[in-house]
Amino acid sequence: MSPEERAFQERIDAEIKIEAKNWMPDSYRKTLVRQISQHAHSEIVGMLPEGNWVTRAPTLKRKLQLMAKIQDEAGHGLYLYSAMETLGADRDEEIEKLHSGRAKYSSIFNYPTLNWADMGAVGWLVDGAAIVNQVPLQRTSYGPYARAMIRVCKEESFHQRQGYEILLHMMQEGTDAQKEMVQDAINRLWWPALMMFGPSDEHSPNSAQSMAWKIKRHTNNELRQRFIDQTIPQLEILGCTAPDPDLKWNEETGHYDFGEIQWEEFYRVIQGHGPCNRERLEARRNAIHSGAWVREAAVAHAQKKQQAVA
Amino acid sequence: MSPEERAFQERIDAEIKIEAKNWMPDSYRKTLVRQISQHAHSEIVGMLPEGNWVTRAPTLKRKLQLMAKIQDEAGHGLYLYSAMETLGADRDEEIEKLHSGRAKYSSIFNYPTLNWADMGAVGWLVDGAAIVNQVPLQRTSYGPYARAMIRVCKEESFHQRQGYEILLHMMQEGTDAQKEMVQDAINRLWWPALMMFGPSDEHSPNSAQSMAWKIKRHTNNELRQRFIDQTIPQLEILGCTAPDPDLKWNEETGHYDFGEIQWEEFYRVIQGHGPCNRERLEARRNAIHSGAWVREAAVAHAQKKQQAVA
Amino acid sequence: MKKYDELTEFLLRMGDSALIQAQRLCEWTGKAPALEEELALMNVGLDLVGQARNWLEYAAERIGDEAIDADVLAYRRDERNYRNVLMVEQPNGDFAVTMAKQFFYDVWQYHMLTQLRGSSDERVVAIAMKSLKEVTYHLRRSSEWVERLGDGTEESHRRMADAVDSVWRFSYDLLLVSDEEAALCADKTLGDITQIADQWQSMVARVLAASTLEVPAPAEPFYLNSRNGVHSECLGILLAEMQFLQRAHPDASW
Amino acid sequence: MKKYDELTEFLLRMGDSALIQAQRLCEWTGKAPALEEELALMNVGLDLVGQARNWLEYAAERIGDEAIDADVLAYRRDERNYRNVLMVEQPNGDFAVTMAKQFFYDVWQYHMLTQLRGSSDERVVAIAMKSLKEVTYHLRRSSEWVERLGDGTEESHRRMADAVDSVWRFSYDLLLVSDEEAALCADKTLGDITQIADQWQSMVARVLAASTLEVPAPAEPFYLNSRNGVHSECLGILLAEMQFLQRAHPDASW
Repeated sequence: MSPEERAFQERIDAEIKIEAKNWMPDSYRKTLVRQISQHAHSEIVGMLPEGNWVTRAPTLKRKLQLMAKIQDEAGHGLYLYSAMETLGADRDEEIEKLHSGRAKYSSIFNYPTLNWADMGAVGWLVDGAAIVNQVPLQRTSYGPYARAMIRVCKEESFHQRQGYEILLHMMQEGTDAQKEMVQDAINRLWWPALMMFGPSDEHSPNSAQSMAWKIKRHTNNELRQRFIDQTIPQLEILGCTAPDPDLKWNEETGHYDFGEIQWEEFYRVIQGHGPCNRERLEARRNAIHSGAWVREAAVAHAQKKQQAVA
Repeated sequence: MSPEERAFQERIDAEIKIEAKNWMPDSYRKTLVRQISQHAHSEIVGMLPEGNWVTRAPTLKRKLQLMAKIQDEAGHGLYLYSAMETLGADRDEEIEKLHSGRAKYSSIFNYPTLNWADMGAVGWLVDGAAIVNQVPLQRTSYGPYARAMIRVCKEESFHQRQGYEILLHMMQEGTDAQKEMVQDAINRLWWPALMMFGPSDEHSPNSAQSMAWKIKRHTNNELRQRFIDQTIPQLEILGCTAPDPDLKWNEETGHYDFGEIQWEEFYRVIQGHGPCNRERLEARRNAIHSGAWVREAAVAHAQKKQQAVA
Repeated sequence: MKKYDELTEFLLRMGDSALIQAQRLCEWTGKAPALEEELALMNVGLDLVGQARNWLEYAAERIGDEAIDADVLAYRRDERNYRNVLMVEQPNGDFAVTMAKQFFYDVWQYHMLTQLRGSSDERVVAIAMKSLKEVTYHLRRSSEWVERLGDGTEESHRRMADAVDSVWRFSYDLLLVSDEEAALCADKTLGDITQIADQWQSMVARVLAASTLEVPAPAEPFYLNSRNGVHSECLGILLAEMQFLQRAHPDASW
Repeated sequence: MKKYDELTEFLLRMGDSALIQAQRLCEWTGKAPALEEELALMNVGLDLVGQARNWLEYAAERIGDEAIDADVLAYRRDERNYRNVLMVEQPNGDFAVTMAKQFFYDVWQYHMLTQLRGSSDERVVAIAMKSLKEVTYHLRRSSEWVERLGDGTEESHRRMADAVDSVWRFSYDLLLVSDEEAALCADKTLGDITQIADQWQSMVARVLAASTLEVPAPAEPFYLNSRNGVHSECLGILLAEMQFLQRAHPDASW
């Protein structure tokens, strides 16, 4: 270990944040760029399944909430790309990787949203799982990322409560058809939400180094268990069930046991063959492609302005 | 008058049809090309206001009826362009005139269709007015046009009855909201339907020559009056009213008197400034423009086939 | 999600597919690349709405609830209760995508209906016989277009190849035969439709080859599942438009 | 077609316009030319739904029917009863058309709200004051975009000029003051909005000139009339989508 590396690791061990100007190992930088850009991409792609319902939100209040959530997600994308750029990465380049299928984003957004309750279930389960993943990242070793996470987590926990409230209202005040929508949404989104924590620890090779760097602070399995443990009581209050016959409280471990995740489906989806991967990427590519003339015009206009001043 | 011209006019006077191969004056040919192409354009543009509702037809039966009507209109367009081509005109050229705003089509199709009852009212009033215009054209002097008209009129009178039945059903079996739709549709389409017969006779300069040629067999005012006389009893059976306070039966003349038509609106619309002129022409232009590659491919493929045979 | 008996579910699959395919054709009104195509697209659509009505009427009779007729089935079910094959709900895209969808659907219909003539259920036989005549024409037309575009200009070839590529992945859902359907074949209620995948693949391969287009490997199932009403997102918007009047005026008679 | 008292009709005009404009902005979700614009478009849309809610709540109170609240007004009226200005219902087109519509609407809103602060009706004043703050920002943003695109590249100039040309004809409907509204101004119920056409024309002319765009002659009325619910055909389809859930589930609580 070089003296620089040693100083770097000592700083991390002492829980002092690494800042953009500090020396850092190349692999730390690369790992972070990948992680932060994936996170940013997920925010952006995550707007699409909600965009499918924002034009059909059933009341003005629900429309406002959903629009605000989508707006927040665009905002999260912006912070996160900015945090990533402090590492010397370029936003357009990373987005190009997304569009060409070389960069990943959260697999959950490749599932379709098929009824209004999905807007509640996405908030509750998907933002819920995201928060469990992200809360530890508020203490991650890289300063700009940690600070972005603080804001992101705060807003996401608001989304989560709002999502849950959508479902609770439908279960408590709704018609039979609405209650059916809620259970249906949970049935479809339950397993994909559990998959958001990534492969089982034994298949998650990057974890050890990421742990040492405090980019990652808990294993996938730990976080998944935490999510399940906190979610089941909420599920019970809803009066709904999870689509998992093996789910039950384990008195001994103090945790819920749960069934086997369909890892084959998970890998299919992250390899680009999920139900909506193609539509999601096409939507993003189209947006950037058909907006090219707008961005060019903005640049040209700014140059004209500058020349006029000079 | 040249001998050819005399023979031509004698033939017409004797009610013998002019056929494509017969000699005819240039102005007869031009007038007919203009008239037939306008008629064909009207069929094609007339599909658009119906296209606005065909995706929203309220029952399978009504959907079938509307689709069949639209199909018939495409068919009418085809016959009519064919009849026109017997005069040496070119379909693509005439369509280009439509797209560039140099050719006209029936002004009625520049009005929007704003509720489902419009699908009934268009059939009843618009096809109804078209029939009154066209019945005499079954005996028009130009053979191919006359024969096309026989088929067109037959199908249109079917559309008219169907349109009327849509309205009658809504009035007799419908809710208050549906009855309101019917009256609303009539209110909006009544005057534009009357305008379909063209300007008053004193402002219709081409009529005299067209009458001599038996391209036209009645004046605009005569046809308009005929339409009104036959339509009012049907209106009364519906239990609806016309938006014309001056409308009343005239015992002396044996016809209905009616109020002053807003000719200013009529001229605005035919000059291209009606409520939907721009949308209608853009729709047609877009269709032809985005279909160019398809037509080119069809030609290319046919050539390949031919070469393979040769 | 409502599930009916096996045969009724199958009737819904046939009827809903015809209806949704026709609805997509209706969207072409006034937009076709030539006047002849306006006519032809609407003509095919008309046949399909007619077929849809026949299938849905029979389904409604089997359901046996006075309040349910073909229109109620068509206009009052949410997307999760629609049973149409995924292929037909896909957006129209350009004329090549529309023709690719139509062709893949026509080949499927052609073989399905051919087999359904051997059903022991007389109603199924009658509808299949009548529909098959129409579909034979649809198939000729759509395969001609696939060939024309595939082996036309460079641009049309590229567009046709892209079109095949973009909707091919939904073909598994056409070709899968459910256990319930296999049982209906085994007891002869339905003619033997269990070979549909082979029949479809072989006819499609022939036409694509004649069109100078590559034949993709068979598509694999991936989560979306028309039999359980797990559709593409686009279906919900299509239904919002199609069903609007019946939804907005539940007490109306049209 | 239902007509309410003059003030209520005016409130519907304000509320419906904000709502339909916002709905068109919602259609941009995931399609904007840059991430910053996703945020900004949604931000403007949010403000407008908030404004719509305020106007429609007041309208509902004035209607005084227990069964009618802001949601019922938004989600259960047919297009013939919608009172939004024609400008906002027009299809989004490209980003230039969207910005042209937004700009023309913002200028109108800005001057309307500025004047409405002088109303004798406290509720109108309160809503106007709150909305004006938001609209001041909207207007800055949309006029900047008009300038950026008008005086950007050759392509953007052409697109922006086409955009102005394509929606300009609907501006008469923004600018016409009805007799009923004039009466509400005369008795001070509303602040003096009778000069809206001049105010709008002069601000629009200034921005278009700065954007190297031509200022078309004032648009003339032509049949379509938002006050009588005679809208463009596109509104019906927009409402079919927007209202679907309320229509499909009339007894639901969301």
